[in-house]
Amino acid sequence: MTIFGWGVFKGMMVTLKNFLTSYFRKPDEGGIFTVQYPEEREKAIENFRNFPFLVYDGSPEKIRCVACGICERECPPKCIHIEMEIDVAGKPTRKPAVFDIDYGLCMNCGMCEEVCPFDSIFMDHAFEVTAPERNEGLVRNKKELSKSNEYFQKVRPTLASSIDQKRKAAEEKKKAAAAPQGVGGQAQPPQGQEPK
Amino acid sequence: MSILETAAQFGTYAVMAGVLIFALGVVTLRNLFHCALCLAAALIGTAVLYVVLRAEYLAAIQILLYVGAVVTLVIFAIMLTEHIAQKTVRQNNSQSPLAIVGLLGFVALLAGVILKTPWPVTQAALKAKVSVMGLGEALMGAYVFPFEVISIILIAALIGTVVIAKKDDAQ
Amino acid sequence: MQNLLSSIDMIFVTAKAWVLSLLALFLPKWLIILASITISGVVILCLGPVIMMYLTLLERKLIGRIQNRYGPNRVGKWGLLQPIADGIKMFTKEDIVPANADKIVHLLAPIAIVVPALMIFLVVPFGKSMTAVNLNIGLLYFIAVSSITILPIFMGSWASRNKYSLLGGMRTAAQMISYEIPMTLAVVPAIMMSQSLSTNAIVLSQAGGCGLNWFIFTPWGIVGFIIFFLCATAECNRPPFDLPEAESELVAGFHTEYSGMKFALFYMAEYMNAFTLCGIAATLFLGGWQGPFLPSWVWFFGKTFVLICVMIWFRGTFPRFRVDHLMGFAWKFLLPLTLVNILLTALWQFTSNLVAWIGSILVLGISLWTLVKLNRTFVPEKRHYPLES
Amino acid sequence: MEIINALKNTDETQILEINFGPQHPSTHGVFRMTIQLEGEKICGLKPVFGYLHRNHEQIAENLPYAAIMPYTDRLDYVNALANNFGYALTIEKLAGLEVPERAEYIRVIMAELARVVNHITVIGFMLNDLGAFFTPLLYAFRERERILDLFEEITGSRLMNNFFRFGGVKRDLTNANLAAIQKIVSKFPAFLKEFEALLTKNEILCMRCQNIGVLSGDTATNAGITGPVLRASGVNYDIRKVDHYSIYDRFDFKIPLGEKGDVYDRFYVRVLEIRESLKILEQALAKIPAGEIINKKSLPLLKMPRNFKPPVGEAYGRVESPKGELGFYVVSDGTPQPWRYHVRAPSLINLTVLEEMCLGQKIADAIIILGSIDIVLGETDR
Repeated sequence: MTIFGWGVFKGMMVTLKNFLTSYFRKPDEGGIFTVQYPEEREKAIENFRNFPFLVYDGSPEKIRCVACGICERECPPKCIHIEMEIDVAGKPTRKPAVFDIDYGLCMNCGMCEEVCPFDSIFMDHAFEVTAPERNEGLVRNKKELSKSNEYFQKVRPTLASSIDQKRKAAEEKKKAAAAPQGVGGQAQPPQGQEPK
Repeated sequence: MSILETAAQFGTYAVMAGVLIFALGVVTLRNLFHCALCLAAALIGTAVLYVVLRAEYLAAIQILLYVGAVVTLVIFAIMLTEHIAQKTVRQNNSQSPLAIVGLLGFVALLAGVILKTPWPVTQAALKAKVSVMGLGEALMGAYVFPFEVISIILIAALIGTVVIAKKDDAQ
Repeated sequence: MQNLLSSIDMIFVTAKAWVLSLLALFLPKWLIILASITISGVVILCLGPVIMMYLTLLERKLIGRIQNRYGPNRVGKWGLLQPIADGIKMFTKEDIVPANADKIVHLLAPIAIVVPALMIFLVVPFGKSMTAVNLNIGLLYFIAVSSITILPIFMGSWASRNKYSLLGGMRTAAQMISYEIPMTLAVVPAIMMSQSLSTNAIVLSQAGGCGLNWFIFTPWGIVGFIIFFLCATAECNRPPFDLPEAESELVAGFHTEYSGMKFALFYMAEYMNAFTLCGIAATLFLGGWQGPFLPSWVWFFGKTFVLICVMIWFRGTFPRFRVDHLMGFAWKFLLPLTLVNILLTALWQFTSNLVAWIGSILVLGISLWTLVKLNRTFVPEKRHYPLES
Repeated sequence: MEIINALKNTDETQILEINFGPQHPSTHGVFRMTIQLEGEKICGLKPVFGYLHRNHEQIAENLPYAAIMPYTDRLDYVNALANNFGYALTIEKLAGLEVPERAEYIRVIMAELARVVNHITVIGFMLNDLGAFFTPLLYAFRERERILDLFEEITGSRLMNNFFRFGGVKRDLTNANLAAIQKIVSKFPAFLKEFEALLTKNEILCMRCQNIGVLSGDTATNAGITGPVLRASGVNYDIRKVDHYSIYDRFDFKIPLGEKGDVYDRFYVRVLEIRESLKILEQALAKIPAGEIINKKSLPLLKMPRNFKPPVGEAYGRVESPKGELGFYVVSDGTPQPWRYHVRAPSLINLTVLEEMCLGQKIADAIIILGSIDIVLGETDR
């Protein structure tokens, strides 16, 4: 038979131990495990996904997106809106004129990243997204969404470099196959569809 | 020194007036909960008067028993039967003239007794300070019989309460 | 050296005397008496809120540490300005009064609750000759005044016209009435041994012996202290006895409908009560301001804060009692134990040697064992958990 | 005697009706109960839910199969991986997809980690309902945080994992991930020991929990209760053992059963289940083979979710989610969207016996009984 009150006493010892260890132990071994957020930050985890962004190579005009609309169609909460650019002759230019994502609607599932055949849309790490208005402030347009490949390399190095390699290989293959056609720049959508 | 004394005197009168006003409130206010609060205030005022009359022990006991226990139980009862507390209860009924007559008779009786009693106001009695120890000795010596009787009555009351509560429980 | 120590000891007393003598140069005598009262009063009036403010900080800090986090550390160094920020927040909050509330009583309740909390400060001996009013019935005064605390809680809970408040008020009433009795009876041994109701006299009777004469170093003293402390925790509605404001059940209990400064006043009263009750516990059983080497007021505040830290420690550790268990604990467990304790103290008056020690421990042990046996509900059941494939 | 009788006739206590929630600190979201009180005793209780209804099933019926996966995360948001598991299992049944060996192991590892997370969270919150000032909850969250960090690293998100795919999983576990899981698994028993020292023998906790909210095994089976609540009532029923879905038959683990079916048993059965989950994790980590993480056949479907059209038919897949039997019923008519999609949410069904458990108890008990059932409103209301 245990003494009456022993359980209470043991519980108090546990809290006392935690109180004392919080002063001189490392976070992993029973020390303080909270992070002083704005000043301190947790180590960024590469696989973390938040809101999508668009990648461009070099300058914002050379956006990888070709406005094919796959992500728009597959997005579960339907938060993407794309309109293709039409040039003077009335021909589609394979570039988005409008590319809006409603961050207020987006549920960070990463579906767009998975389905995109042109490696143009990826999930960002920026989670400090705020807006004063529910509807207006959180709708991001093409300009706000476009981020450089360097940024992509910085945020998600492994994924970005593997995609760069893939794109390089595809480009070289294309060059070798059709040398006289010259450099196509970013306008190479059909080839991108068969990545492997 | 006299200024202080007059101030104290005025304060005492003010407290007395307050006690009377609250006592009036107890019987005239229509909300039962307010009445109970007034009763508490009146009792606290009485305790203050005791302090002024240098009966601190009595004052403390007054607060402890009347305010801390009796009024609390009264309020508790009022709150348990909530429909009483919410309604404003009519304060007089057909029997009130009779009651007033009875009251007047009682007041007359009291006045008669007060006037007849030879109050032994001597300088020594005013200066005498009843210590707690003295009270204890009195209770355990001269007044031990009434003290014990009271305790028996209280125990009987306690047991009675338990019996009533128990019966309720069995249902 | 001795001189210096004693002068540090009496620093507040001498300061007051100096101010009074300064005033005596140009003020009439009756005003000096008033001034003397005013100085003590003002000091106490300021001490209460300041102690309360920093107790909230201390509590949040300690519980934070218990839970392996920092606690408030943003406003000022170590969060030292946090209570002030909280105060500003409280002042600027909208004061909401429910439409159906009894407006006057609703307003009076938070004001009334601070009064008894402050009044208890009068008899707390903060140090050598540092009791504001040396009442010869100090302890009785303390018990009487702390019993009034129920009334404002009733007022608040009833006037809010909220069912949660009402339930909280009922619980408070039941709890406070129940715990007042073992608390009063737990005090009795200290009164018996010091043969006085005055807090000063009780402290003085524990003098000498480098602290070994404190009442806690006797069998009845330690039992009395533990019971008193538990009852004190229950009296000021602190966990694990915080049923009146049980936030997981009754939202906030009797102060559900209060906001802003009114809410702050309820909080203030609670913390001031915690402080005074701990102070009284230290006075009664831990020798008050008695203690070697250090100034008396340091001893007093040190002991009090240790007790408060224990209260906070309770809060960081325990789940809450349930109403019927709480009542049962008071009536079926603490009350009989206090009676046995009083009996033991009476015996202790005659003999206080080793035999008495062993005898007391034996009696206490037997009565404790019997009580545990009689109160099966408090004892955890043994369970067996089969592991099936 | 007459006086006593007269008193008895007048003091019939009024029945107080309290609306408990939806805005209340301990209703685990926006749950509402209408409680009839006689003093502090409960004489009637009606659960009211639907405040968090988000039309989950209807939304799902208008989405391609793969796009439903992120929505299942939002059902029981404390352990999204179990929901993923159930849904993936159902669709694999429907479409007849095989799952590679390694993927199965990854699934089991993730699902058991999610179970651990769920159970410690539940215990923490239950203790908060009991009135412990956040301490057990924050200790639980400290450990949960380590696992959630791992989830973030593996699945990309802490709570809304969206990790399972039809025929496999989204991403492979690296050796570093496996080592991290191993570290957590080996450190966990020490934490559990501390946690138990704080709680299990605590007299106040025992007083509050023992013989409160007793649910008999018969009632529980008749009401369709599943999960730890059922097992605490002494009924040996665990879908991992009954169905042997995925690869659970390869692991050696036991089912802890309760003795009385009260709140304490529900609490302690969860503690024991964490231990069993740790056992499964140990074994899975030791045995995990190398290989594919997703069925070759479903690879193209990842890029083109709308092309996934399971054959006409219906399927019911169920898993032992930490809360009970989580079932998904899907009817396919050969189009990219399910024709009918239904979730059998354990939280909702376990809630049906709430009144039975609460009657005659005190109001404070109703809260811990609710806490011990372990509901997540996302799943209850859907």
